[in-house]
Amino acid sequence: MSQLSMRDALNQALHQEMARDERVIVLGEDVSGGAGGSSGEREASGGIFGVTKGLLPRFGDQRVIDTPISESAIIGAAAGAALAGLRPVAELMFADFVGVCLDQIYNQIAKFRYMFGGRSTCPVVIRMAMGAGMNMGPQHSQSIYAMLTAVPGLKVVVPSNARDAKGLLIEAIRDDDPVVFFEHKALYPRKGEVPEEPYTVPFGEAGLLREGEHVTVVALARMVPFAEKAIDALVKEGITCDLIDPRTTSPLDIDTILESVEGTGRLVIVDESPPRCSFAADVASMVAEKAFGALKRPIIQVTPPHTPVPFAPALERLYVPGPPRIEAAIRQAMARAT
Amino acid sequence: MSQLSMRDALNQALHQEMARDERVIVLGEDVSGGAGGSSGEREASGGIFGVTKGLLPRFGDQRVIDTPISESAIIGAAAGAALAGLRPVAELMFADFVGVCLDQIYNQIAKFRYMFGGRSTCPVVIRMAMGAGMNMGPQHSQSIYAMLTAVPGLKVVVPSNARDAKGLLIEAIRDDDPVVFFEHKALYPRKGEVPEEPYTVPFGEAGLLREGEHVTVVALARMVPFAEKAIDALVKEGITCDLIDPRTTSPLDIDTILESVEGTGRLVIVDESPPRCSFAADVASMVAEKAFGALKRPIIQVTPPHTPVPFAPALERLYVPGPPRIEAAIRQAMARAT
Amino acid sequence: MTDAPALSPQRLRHAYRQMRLIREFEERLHVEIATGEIPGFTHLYAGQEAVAVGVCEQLGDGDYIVSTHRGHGHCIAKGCDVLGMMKEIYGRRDGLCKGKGGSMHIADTSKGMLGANAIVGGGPPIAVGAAIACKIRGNRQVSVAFGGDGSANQGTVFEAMNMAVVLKAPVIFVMENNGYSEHTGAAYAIGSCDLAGRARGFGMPAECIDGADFFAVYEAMGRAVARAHRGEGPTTLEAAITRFYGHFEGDPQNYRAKDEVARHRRTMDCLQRFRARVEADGSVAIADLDAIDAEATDLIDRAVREARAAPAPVEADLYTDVYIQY
Amino acid sequence: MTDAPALSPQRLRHAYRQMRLIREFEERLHVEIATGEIPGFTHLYAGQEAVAVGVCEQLGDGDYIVSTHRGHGHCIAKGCDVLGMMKEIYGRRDGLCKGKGGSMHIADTSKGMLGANAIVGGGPPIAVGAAIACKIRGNRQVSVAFGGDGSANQGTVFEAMNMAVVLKAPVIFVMENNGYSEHTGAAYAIGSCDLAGRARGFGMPAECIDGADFFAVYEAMGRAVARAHRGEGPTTLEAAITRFYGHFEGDPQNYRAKDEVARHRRTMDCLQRFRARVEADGSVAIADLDAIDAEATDLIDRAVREARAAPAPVEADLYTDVYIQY
Ligand SMILES: Cc1ncc(C[n+]2csc(CCOP(=O)(O)OP(=O)(O)O)c2C)c(N)n1
Ligand SMILES: Cc1ncc(C[n+]2csc(CCOP(=O)(O)OP(=O)(O)O)c2C)c(N)n1
Ligand SMILES: [Mg+2]
Ligand SMILES: [Mg+2]
Repeated sequence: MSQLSMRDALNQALHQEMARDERVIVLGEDVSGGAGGSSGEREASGGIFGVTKGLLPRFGDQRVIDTPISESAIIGAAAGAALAGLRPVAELMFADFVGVCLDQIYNQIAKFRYMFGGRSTCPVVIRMAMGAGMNMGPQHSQSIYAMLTAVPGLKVVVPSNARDAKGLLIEAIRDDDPVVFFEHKALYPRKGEVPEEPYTVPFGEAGLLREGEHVTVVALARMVPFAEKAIDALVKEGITCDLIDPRTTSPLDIDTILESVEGTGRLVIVDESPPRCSFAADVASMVAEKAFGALKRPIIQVTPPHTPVPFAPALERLYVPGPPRIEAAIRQAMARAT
Repeated sequence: MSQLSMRDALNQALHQEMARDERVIVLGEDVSGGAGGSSGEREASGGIFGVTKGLLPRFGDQRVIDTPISESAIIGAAAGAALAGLRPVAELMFADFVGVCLDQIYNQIAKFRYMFGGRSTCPVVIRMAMGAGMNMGPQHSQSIYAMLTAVPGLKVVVPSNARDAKGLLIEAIRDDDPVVFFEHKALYPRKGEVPEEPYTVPFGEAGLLREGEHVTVVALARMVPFAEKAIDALVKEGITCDLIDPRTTSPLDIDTILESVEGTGRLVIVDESPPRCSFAADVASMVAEKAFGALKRPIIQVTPPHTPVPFAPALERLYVPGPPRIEAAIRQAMARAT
Repeated sequence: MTDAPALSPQRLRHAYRQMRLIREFEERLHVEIATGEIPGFTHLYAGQEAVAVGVCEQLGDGDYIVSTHRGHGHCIAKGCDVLGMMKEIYGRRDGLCKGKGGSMHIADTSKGMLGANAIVGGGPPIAVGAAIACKIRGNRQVSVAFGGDGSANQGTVFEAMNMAVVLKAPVIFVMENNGYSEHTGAAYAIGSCDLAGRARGFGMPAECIDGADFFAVYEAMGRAVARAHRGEGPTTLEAAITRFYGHFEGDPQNYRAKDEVARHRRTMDCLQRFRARVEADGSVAIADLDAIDAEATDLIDRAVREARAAPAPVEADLYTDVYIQY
Repeated sequence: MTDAPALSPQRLRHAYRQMRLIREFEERLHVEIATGEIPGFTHLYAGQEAVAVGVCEQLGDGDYIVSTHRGHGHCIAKGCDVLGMMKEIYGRRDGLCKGKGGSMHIADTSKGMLGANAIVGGGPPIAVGAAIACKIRGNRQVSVAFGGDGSANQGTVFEAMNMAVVLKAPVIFVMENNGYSEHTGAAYAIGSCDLAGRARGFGMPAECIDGADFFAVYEAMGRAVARAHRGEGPTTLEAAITRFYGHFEGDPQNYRAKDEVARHRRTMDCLQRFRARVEADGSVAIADLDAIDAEATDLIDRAVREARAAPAPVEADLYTDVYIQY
């Protein structure tokens, strides 16, 4: 067990899976870098976020493929390679770029198995970096997992820590269904205990990171550490919460959430994406249908406003739900009690 | 006041707005058709669905522009023309095709005003045909308004009848914000009373199509006539419902829905798109937060399953929520009362 | 001819059979669709048979193709079961895709047929991916992307072409220029009016061929496959061809001159031209071809009979085949 | 020179001033970013000034440009206010975009500057649309799409090129080939290694020009604009150029030979070459250029001072500028 950043945990998962299964390939822009450069040095990059470092020297350019800036061809190539028996891991760099390749994700990869009557598999993993917090502006900071969670045929992973990230990525690569894997940019450097050997974290099983009596808090990705902060701050006031990290939004472990709400009667959902047709709304609607009787209070959603992600640090800080807003929401859930 | 199909009502709106404002242009694939054909006849098409008929002969090929199959360039061109002072109405044909041009819709058009600090406008209307019911299969039958309702910066229109369709399209063309306009394929031939003269139907104002005491039913597009059928069938049993057609999902007239739920305490939402992160979930989550106290029963969502749209008529019929399922949901909302 | 060895009589009979089967399949669909019995909308391949067959006769089950919305011909040429196809088009439970895909999504990956595609330009990137798999295996497999003149304007196709050149992927882009995308002429929608030239601009060789001449297609495809086998990467074949019917069944075709199709049926019928050629060089007995025609008619009769009688999907089928495990 | 009239001394001084201003702006940002005071990530245009300026000196406020993630030079060349730009890059409330867009989204539609763009390939379709507006107005306006060698592989760019040819849209595609897309060489990512040739494949004329030579760019642009005015549609200009810094600030540039940038700074500095030329032909006094250099330094000093001092956006700003009315 060693302390690894989420970046290094993901990198370790890729190394271990490529070593284990020669059908696994990696493709994307600058996953290695350096091709056609004047220094002649390959792997000048190892991925813009460094997640694919060391793969090219170790596995060669047949399996670690630098591509032109052609996302539709990247994702489409991953789809075709998968139909032809490989297990591609495609890197889209920023999740915001789904705009130029969505068709291959939502009309092709997600639907092949169904359209073809269950007679084919398309074991693709599409990695993409998400989230605000680095002042990258409206087109490089979005959290769009809801858009893809809505697509039947896709599985969607949104890890919150290094340990889960490694296990979930290995699970994703071994899964025979297509998987979209979101990596929060702000979490890349965050360290955690990560076992050296390969292991998997199953899809559709939420993590219970705090246990309490009063409020159920559901959070994803970077919202998880923020929620932990808020929850821990309230303990001294005698307010205790269940903190549930679904880890995968599709499949979703709704049972763990419902069970918790049966106990607490209060639900706060923290989501980094804007509120409309969001993951927060999704969870709220399921609870309003399936645990309605247990609810003592209105379900509270903590999200950014219905706006793009601002560039200016002063605004982005206000845009992203932080510990203070989460704390306030939990208090509100309690307050209304009296 | 004459009986017009939704197709003809939309066509009339386009004719009247192009005549009124020379900045209005129409572009898309086969909006006229016939260009480069051996018969030499222009307007061989008038739009695959016939909505743009008669525009080319009347307004000429400078303002009615047939394009290659290049959706990113079509939508991007609409964006650029709008920034340059025109008021383009782009036709995407099938809504399913957003996959090949989403970037121009969600990263460009939707964000220009915000990214540019409010110093520009992008008055684009993007028309697209949606919905199942014609056995067009998984890639030509989707209802993806939730995906675009989630995008800050876009307005989203989903009309359910000819009269609204004309007024909403005129409103969309005159609106200075970008508007995505969904037209349900199965509603094109459906006739209704449509005033001859130009008129507008405001965004963010729901239609109240039935008034009742027991259950609030929210439905969009083709789900509206289905809901009417279900609701009318229950009247003889003494079950009466409010039927609310939001008409626009963004902005959303949530107040009318909340008011109705305050009265009925029961909510059924009918949505033609799959359940995850859907418009149904969106409405349910708002009610669970803002009208929680008034709710007597769990909120019921009537949606297709979490699957692509099947081709076979036998399956598609089961996939689309029809009057019987809606009726059953309303009964269920009542039943639990005892 | 230098590149491809002369075809044996049975190879010739097989090629003819495939073309006739496609023609029969489509002509029959044209009739059956008019009865209103067939759901959805259907794009017929009749007239273009020599392209699909000329290309696929150079391929084996290990090679891959991706197709389009006008995919019946490609599917048959690549070996998909015509009975299963017909049932699929009728929306039957034992159709090739259990009735879930329909005419525009017929696929059989076990035959290397990676799917018809209802998204114009959806296929070529997928073909590049299959070619990457072929290249990694180093087993002389190739991948083919069929596409129309209209699809050639979709950005995804250009991306696929450039990436194929960059990766020296063994993929052949077969551009079937039938002169129209829906109701718009290629002469209008393709700025350069030259698909092959555009492909050359991407740095790959491109040949223009007569799509109604099976032998021309077959030989050009042979050269393209040989290039791929030599590790020289992608090739584009632009086939001049025509469709005998409308864009989809029910298309009034006002964009076409009244006599256009009749003229093409006289001069561009690949079956007539195949017959004329083998009759001239005596490589196959005309009687054999007549026998093949009769077989084809019988098989398609049977396909329609069985499809009509086949059971529709049931409610339980609604929820299956989305995920392998969820 | 035949196409463009010889430039007057003050036009020459203006062009030089614009190039110097861009250089100064970027060199200074390079220093300030190192202090960690500037948020986000920034792509510097230093080294490419002659392209932006050579192109925009042929344009007026009524003409349009779309830019890229490396947009500062295009913005300045098209007349955006450098004080407002600097404040934007610092994320200030009175920045050109109120601090909401930042370095990659600077725009001023009143100047015909339709936006930098953080999506590679996002701009060209937008430029075609602006060109459609120009064409409808028939007022001799043109539209320009700036893009890099890497963006040239994005399908949207190909779609825009073909559509521009089809519609004879008055748009000029300026491809700034600086040899790299991020950390990958153009020699690898562009299969044909020939952007101009690819553009010709789409049916438009394309010129290759020395992007470090203001006069070469200016004259080629003059020819392209003249074509557009004659109603002959789009032109592509491929400018061979280099960037003096990394892809973004902080890029270690391991993909570049140790001496590459130094060599380019010696041979491809558009400012040195401009000075040499006007000194040789005596069209502008070197003293004037020195004065311009000093002014530029002062202006950028002031821009940084004011940006540092400028107020940050406030909470109320978070909710505004999404819709005109909602
Ligand atoms: C992305 C996308 N845009 C538009 C369409 C609608 N559409 C279906 S077929 C077609 C024409 C295709 O023309 P071509 O590629 O020449 O093929 P052909 O029909 O001639 O065989 C169009 C525009 C689509 N299915 N997908
Ligand atoms: C659609 C999309 N894909 C990838 C990126 C990431 N990215 C930003 S700049 C860049 C390289 C662009 O290279 P080029 O077009 O040559 O412009 P240059 O940076 O050389 O000015 C890449 C890949 C992006 N911003 N958008
Ligand atoms: Mg065609
Ligand atoms: Mg570059």
